[in-house]
Amino acid sequence: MRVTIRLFARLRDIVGAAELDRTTPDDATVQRVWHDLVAEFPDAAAYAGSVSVAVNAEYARMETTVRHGDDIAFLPPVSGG
Amino acid sequence: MRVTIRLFARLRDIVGAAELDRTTPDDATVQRVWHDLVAEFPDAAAYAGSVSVAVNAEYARMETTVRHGDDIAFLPPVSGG
Amino acid sequence: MGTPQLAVTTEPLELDSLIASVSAPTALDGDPGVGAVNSFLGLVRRNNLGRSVLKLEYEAYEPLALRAFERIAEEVADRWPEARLALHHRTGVLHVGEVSVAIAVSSPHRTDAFAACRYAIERVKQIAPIWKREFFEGGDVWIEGATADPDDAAAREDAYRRACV
Amino acid sequence: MGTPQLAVTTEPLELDSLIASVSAPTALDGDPGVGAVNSFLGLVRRNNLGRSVLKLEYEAYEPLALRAFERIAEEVADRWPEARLALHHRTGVLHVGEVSVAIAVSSPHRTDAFAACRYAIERVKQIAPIWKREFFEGGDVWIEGATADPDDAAAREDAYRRACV
Repeated sequence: MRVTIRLFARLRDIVGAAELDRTTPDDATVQRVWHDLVAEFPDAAAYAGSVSVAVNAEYARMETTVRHGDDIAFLPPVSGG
Repeated sequence: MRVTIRLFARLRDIVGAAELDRTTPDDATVQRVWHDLVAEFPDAAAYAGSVSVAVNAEYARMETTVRHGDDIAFLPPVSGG
Repeated sequence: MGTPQLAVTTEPLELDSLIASVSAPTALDGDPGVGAVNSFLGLVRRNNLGRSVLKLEYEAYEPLALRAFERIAEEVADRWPEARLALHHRTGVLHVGEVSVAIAVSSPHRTDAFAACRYAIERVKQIAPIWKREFFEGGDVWIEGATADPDDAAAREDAYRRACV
Repeated sequence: MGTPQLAVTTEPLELDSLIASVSAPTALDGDPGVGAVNSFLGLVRRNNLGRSVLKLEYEAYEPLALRAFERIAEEVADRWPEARLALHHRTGVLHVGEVSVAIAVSSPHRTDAFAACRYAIERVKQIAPIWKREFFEGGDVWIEGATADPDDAAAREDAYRRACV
């Protein structure tokens, strides 16, 4: 199935794109999508311990199951304010 | 010697004037001026335990010695803000 | 700036000008600059102790009030050296919803801005020679709070405690 | 009102309109009315960690940021039922002295207004999906603070602690 990956701030700089379309296995979790992203962009591994995730603009967890067409965002530590 | 007595809020209402000119003995303290005021306006006695005083627009104490021409203010508990 | 940092006035209070006066850049070498401004407005509340408020009438012993504000500014500067304070209090007749007191405090960091602003309003309530008379449905009453004593260490400690320091 | 209570915008922030939106009278029976408004402004500081800041560039994941703000508003309503909150965050390029975030909280009494406002800015810093890139003399760097996790109970406790409750 296809998912959209959305990236922000330094993670976007590392990947070189704000949005990616990728294929992931049916019933994949967000963790799987992240794992594949790190395989493709090894520098993203620096965020393994600190990244937050959102699915369809709602905060989610690495364990969340992904569905076809989902919009998955990986968020580095935030610095608003 | 002559002093000016300045009164505020409910204390002014009790006395019926915002300012009074009164005579007080040389070397009188603020306490003496207050004592004489209460003798003249007995309802002011309600403030014996809560009144603050200022002399010439500086906070002072009942023990402060008064001089000729001083401006002595008696302040009920404050309620600014 | 045009706006005095400390004032007692019968005019409506303008928070924006207070904020501008504490957040304008300084020429000081090594000044980290302003990162946070905390502001406080006190408004005439519709209801007080179950009474329907019609209006408040504020009176001040003005020269002493300004000295009290200066003292508060000095206390703030002692405890929060990087903070800048502006404090205006209005007098006269105020209706429900109108602003009676406005305070703005800037600082490089937010913790100090919040604390110093809270400290300032607590001290205003403790030591500013200002009184309000409340006109409510059915009567009127002078409101009386604290016995003003700038040297009362316990009151000052209480203000620090409320400022969460 | 015209002004939304919660917003992410590239436009300059106007604290007055936030304050107006939280202090306008309500039609609620028995509403005690607003007696206090506490406000917070975050500004671009001239100096950060010894670096001379030239500008900041803020970016947000906007739909999620608005949901985070809604969540913060709900948390505030849970803890301070009489408080009303407005919270705007700016994005894009901001220069030194410009306002990046504005918060206004009204309440019948000042303790709640101060606490809820402080709580709100702490939560913004914890969970709003917003990032700033700092351009300073000699380079630029993405600022990274907290790992955003709205369900992190320890973070929320920390925000309450900073709000002095």
